[in-house]
Amino acid sequence: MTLLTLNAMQTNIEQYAVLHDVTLTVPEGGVFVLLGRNGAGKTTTLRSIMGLWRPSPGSVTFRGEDISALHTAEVARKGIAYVPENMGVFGGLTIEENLILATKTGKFDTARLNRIYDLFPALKTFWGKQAWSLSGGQKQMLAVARAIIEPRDLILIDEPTKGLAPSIIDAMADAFREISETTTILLVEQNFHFAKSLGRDMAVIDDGRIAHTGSMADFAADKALQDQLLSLSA
Amino acid sequence: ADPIKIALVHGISGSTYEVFSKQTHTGFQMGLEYATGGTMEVAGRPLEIIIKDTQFKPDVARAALAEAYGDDEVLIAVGGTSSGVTKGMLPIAEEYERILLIEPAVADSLTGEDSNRYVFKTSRNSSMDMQAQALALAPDENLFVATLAEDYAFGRDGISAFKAALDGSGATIVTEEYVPQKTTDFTAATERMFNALKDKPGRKVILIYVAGGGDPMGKIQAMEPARYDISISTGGHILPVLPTYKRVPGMEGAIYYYYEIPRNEINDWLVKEHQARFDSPPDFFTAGGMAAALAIVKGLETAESIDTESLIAAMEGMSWETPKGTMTFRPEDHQALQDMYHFKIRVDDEVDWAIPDLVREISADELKIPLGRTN
Amino acid sequence: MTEQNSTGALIVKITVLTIGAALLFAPFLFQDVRSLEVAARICVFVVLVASYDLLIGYTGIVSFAHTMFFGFGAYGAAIALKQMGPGWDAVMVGGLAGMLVSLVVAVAIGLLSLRVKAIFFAMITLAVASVVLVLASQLSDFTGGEDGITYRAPQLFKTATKLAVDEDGKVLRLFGVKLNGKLAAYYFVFATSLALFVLMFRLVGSPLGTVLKAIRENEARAEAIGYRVVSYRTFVFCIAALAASLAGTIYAIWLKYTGPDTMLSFSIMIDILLMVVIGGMGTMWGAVIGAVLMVLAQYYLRDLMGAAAEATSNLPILPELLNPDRWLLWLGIIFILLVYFFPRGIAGTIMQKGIAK
Amino acid sequence: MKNLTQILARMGGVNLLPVAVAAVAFVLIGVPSSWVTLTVAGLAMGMMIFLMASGLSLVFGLMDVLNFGHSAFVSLGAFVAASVLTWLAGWLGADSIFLNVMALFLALTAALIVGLAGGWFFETVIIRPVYKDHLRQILITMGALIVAEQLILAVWGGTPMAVPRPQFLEGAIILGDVSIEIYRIFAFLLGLAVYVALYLTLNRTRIGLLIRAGVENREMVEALGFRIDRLFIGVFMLGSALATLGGAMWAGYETLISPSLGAEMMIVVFIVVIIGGLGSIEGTLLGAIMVGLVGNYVGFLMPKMALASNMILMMAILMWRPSGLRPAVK
Amino acid sequence: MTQPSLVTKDLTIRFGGHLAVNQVNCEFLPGELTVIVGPNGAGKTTFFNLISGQLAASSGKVVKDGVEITKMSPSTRARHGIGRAFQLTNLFPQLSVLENIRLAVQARSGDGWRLFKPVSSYKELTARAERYLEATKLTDVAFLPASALPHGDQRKLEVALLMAMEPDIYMFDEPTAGMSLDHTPDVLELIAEIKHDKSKTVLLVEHKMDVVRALADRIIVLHNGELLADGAPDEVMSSQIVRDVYLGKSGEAAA
Ligand SMILES: Nc1ncnc2c1ncn2[C@@H]1O[C@H](COP(=O)(O)OP(=O)(O)OP(=O)(O)O)[C@@H](O)[C@H]1O
Ligand SMILES: Nc1ncnc2c1ncn2[C@@H]1O[C@H](COP(=O)(O)OP(=O)(O)OP(=O)(O)O)[C@@H](O)[C@H]1O
Ligand SMILES: [Mg+2]
Ligand SMILES: [Mg+2]
Repeated sequence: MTLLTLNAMQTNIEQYAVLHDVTLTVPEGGVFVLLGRNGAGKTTTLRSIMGLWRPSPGSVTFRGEDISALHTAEVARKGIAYVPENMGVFGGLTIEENLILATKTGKFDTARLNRIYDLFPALKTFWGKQAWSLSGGQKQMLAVARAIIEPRDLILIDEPTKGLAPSIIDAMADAFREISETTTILLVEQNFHFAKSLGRDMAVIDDGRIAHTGSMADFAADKALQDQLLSLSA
Repeated sequence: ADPIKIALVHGISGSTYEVFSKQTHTGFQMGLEYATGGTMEVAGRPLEIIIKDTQFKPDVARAALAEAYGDDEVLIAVGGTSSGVTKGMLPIAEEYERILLIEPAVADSLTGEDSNRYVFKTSRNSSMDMQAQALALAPDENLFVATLAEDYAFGRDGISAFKAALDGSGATIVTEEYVPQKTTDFTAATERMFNALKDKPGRKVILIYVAGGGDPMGKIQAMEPARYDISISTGGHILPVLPTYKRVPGMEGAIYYYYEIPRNEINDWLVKEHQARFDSPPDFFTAGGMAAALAIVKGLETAESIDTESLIAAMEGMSWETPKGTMTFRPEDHQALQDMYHFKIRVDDEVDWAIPDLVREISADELKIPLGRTN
Repeated sequence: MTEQNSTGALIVKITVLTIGAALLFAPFLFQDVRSLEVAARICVFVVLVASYDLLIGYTGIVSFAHTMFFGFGAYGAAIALKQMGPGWDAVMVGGLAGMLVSLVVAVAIGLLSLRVKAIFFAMITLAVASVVLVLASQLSDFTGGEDGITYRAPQLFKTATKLAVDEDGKVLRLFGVKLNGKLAAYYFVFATSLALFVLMFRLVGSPLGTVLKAIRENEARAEAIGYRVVSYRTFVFCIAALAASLAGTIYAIWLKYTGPDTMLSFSIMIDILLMVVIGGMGTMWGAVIGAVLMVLAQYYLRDLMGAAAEATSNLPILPELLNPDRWLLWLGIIFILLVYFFPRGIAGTIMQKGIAK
Repeated sequence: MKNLTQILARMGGVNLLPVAVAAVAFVLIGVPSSWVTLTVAGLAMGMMIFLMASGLSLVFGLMDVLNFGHSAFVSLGAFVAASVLTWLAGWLGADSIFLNVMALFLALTAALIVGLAGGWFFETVIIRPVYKDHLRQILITMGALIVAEQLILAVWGGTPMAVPRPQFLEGAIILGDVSIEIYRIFAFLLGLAVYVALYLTLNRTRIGLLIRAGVENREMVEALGFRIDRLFIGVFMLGSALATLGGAMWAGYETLISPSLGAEMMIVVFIVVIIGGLGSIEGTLLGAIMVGLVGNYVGFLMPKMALASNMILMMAILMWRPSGLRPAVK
Repeated sequence: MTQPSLVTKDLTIRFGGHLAVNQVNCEFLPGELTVIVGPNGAGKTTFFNLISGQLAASSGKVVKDGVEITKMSPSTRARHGIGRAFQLTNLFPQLSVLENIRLAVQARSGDGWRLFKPVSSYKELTARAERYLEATKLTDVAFLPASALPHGDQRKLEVALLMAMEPDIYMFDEPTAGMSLDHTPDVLELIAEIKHDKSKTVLLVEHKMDVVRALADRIIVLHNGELLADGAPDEVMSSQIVRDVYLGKSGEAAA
């Protein structure tokens, strides 16, 4: 089952054409990984899905419905969560308040909250603290926690591992694996090791175009292709 | 024949005082009409009026006046609205050697040291207001006054003129309160005045001399001065402000003009025509504007020839009729001496505003207006 | 490819140079009284606006006390000319006194409060400026209070002064323009304003100018790479204050009148703000364009509207709206539209346009 | 020393400031009746300023919008209410308390409605393009202020307008030497009601949180599924309605109003918001009361200083607490 | 024996009751590259902030080349040769990439107070800025405003700014976070080069183990604000305690 389709999406930022042609089909369930060099257009793709940039021409279809003209808030209410690359935590609000805003009703689901405490113990420790005072990695945790505090259909995550300590990354990989059983995750990642361990399908974006799509297993096996698209010769 | 050009240099945008300027313009226009019998011509030459806006900015006003004299070549300019702006205009008249007739700005200093022989003034000045006000209190040993004024030159000058007028009458000033300009809460000053007055014997009066809004009279009245036998006195005001006087029936003071007070032909005509044309009675500055126009026409008619020097010669010491009776340009400083009116407030539910009934006319001779300057 | 070379920048520069030329020849090009007043006012306000732009546009300091410094300079000259009589010594004493007072006040405000948040700083300057305004009105023996002071300018600038005479001893005319003191006064205003403007222009193009922009953009980072932010801010605040003070002195000499409404009032502050924004913040070119447009609007929009109202007098409603007394309404509307459609001001927007991709 | 601060903090901290000021004033004034008169008048004045300032504080503190056009709403409210009252002058003069109250109620309601509508217009047309950009906010709202003042001038004319007041609000209650104006009591009660309502809305609902988050990062709040634009309009409308309400009350106090009324109150209103600390309604109330009290005490004790008293108060408080008395946001 | 260029003595900061950096004693030598690791929230960035002056220590001292700098402002410390790049990108967003770098160069040369000559006449400055532009491969985007750069390039610019300051002490806070694999080697190479100049001291916070292993001369471990371990890379990375608090199971895989 396809969950999300991007049809020949072009996005301009001011006068610059950033995405030239992004066509992508994200199936329901599992982790779909979007790879690409710096400046390739990954972030722009996610923002275009959220309606934070407007693709034109091109469209975004979610569960068969064209959402490319919807307001960002409406897109979010379709069940799509977004973790931006700059994390987007509300520095003036406490961790609790940051998380409350991400819930539908203003009340926490205890089970989910406990799962988040397990995953990111620091959030529990600093529960009532204003978010600006968190460390870089802790902010990243909060941003991810906000996306998973409620059940969603699709989570767009932009580089969640940056700045996180190895042990946390491992825990997060486990958590994503668990979540992806019920929720689709569209993951943008530079940490290939992390991406490889999670992804089922993947695509590579280069200079605003989709340069490759396929299964993660195949891509992981094809060193030449990795080298060509991502300079992963290491 | 060549027109005689007259410029009206007033603030007609940029401040809420612009309505005063408009009253002046109306009065001026009607004055010319009345004086020329509707022909708008003097000595066979048509009168042309040019309107300039000072925007209530002295620098703009100076440019506007210079332009009127220099580019438009007007013979006489009439203006300005506020004293500060007008003060800035004085040297321009001297520079261009043309007449500036001041109306409706009030400050005494406009005919003072910084003024010059090209400046005439038909509007009243603060000394007239305050002396008339003092006379309206019928001062004697039995009178105790607390004064309230705004803390700047205008307020302080007014109060010293008032004190000067009381000098020798035996009346006592118990306290002088000065509040910052634009004050809206007078509780503190009123408490101070109550405290200073309440134990005094005899007649106790709070004299209010506040030019801006803030309605100190209403606010002091709300604190019920009557419980200490204190009464309020203040000058009259333009019509839109008179409704607030409904709170103080019986109050006495002095006023510059109220359309029902003066009894003369010119005023009758003015009231009738104004009522007919605008469906409202004329106000302070309508009368003032008319007086200015009448002065100019009489000056032009009596001057030997139509040029600045002859005009000055004609107007120095000239007496002429206005809606408020006869006015005379004092030769020394060109201030027009004029009558004032002692009034008492009457409330009539049928009338929108409180009515200042005439108690007595305070004639120009009774007022000892200090000389501003000698030419 | 940099901003400096875009076609838009070229247009802006040519415009400004044209304005400069027009101001240089103003007495000859426009031979009426009003035009000369307008030209002189433009000169002074270009300096005032440029100095304010140093603060707001380049360094990101919002101050409401700029007219206060303008006033110090003006009152310095005015009081000196009044007390000492017309003469260059009075101009010097007054101008220097104004600058000294400006400098002291600027240093005090700067050191005390440039550390606080921008909006608080703005409010503190507003508070100081209103206290000074009140002082000026209360110390009326000195300042003439609300009514201000009139005085005479040095002999050279009197209209009656003849710079050159013909055989009959009458004042010589050049292209129909009388070579009298008024002309000398105008060129005094023009030359001093130009000098001040050029100085500020050099300043923003210098390394210091870049540092100021850096402070505006990211104060903490500027500090982290080694710039002492508070010193720079205080310094630029003082420079701007001095320039404003000098502009005040010049204007006081030109006007021969100094009063709170022309030199101190909050409405001048608003005028300056409008000029900075209309022209474009963070460019000295913009200061020129903004000052010219606003001053022209102040003097001519009225007439223009009068003409428009006349022309449309047989249409419904329009003449009512175009009533010349409502010119401020239109100024306000134009202003909103400018902020709306030209967020970087006229100069900023045009310069942006031409940048090749 | 430390203990003392702690004890003070427990007893209410900065909230005690007005009490302290009143106590000092009591000693200095020495005449109890004057002190009571001044204190009550000052409290009521504070409440009226609070009414005018609360909208600004809401918009400025929560949405980080510096609305210089706020004063236009104050003037607008004053004129709308004054017009309605003039129109209903018959009811005001009537002996029936009911007609009196109805006239007042209609006047305030009209002011509120105009405020809501004006706020909607203002947000969509004027403010929307300049969120997050203080400078352009100052400028565009100043432009709007000019336009609004001119429109008011065009509609109501420049002559001062006298405001009729309902009969039952006239006069004062006299207790011995103490006089308490009835209008001030009314203003005090209305201000208190507004404060309580605002306090509950902002602290008992998620709205306050959302607005604060939206100011910081609008995109992110939208990405969480909230229509922040609509919320902002709502807040703005509320802020403007509070301004018109404040203006209406002020008109009744002033009894003689002119279009520059709003602009004249603006500096005081800004001072109050800043003294109080950004974004907190509690702070604004505290600031307003401080300004009201200090103004009256200083006016009585040292009339020369009355004008500077607000400025000095503000600077002193900013030196002591650089973000105001009770800032909501750090 | 070389003198340490930077010393911290009992360096401590508390936020309310929370000790973010707790009595850290450390000496750093010129020519040495020290990697600082530790779990999220361990106090690494705070430690940097204390050295470069963004935060004021509650107690303890920072000494550079024998001079105590604990009470100095960040700008004064920068002028004493302390340079740092930030974990969360922290640039001059509206200024062009070139201007960003030129500012750092200019700060170094003390030209900030030059008032009247145009910037362009300082050829030397521009030339030096361009060198760093090339070194970080940002030449193509030199005239874009920094805010328009993709995340990866902003990280590079952050590094370029630090390089352009030419300090004695270089402090990098996760310079390669979010950088793609084709760019990372360039940056690492730059850092390695600094180390070769034997007079410079480098401090590096990094979570990527391959980077740590490739560059580190020495590793110190922070945990809950305390100095947990300090020593040669192999030794530290293989210690049980580091695995427990920091590496988790990936540590086992790596070891
Ligand atoms: N505001 C902007 N103005 C101009 N260009 C922009 C802007 N934002 C992004 N771009 C350009 O769009 C391109 C794609 O950027 P995007 O942020 O999508 O890259 P990315 O793949 O997410 O890179 P990274 O891995 O570095 O985050 C870049 O070349 C960038 O320069
Ligand atoms: N200004 C501050 N106020 C209060 N707490 C702070 C402040 N700065 C940092 N902290 C706290 O200090 C601890 C250490 O933060 P720091 O940023 O130094 O961590 P870090 O080691 O750099 O972590 P990361 O690897 O996630 O970047 C964190 O728990 C953080 O919440
Ligand atoms: Mg990205
Ligand atoms: Mg960190």
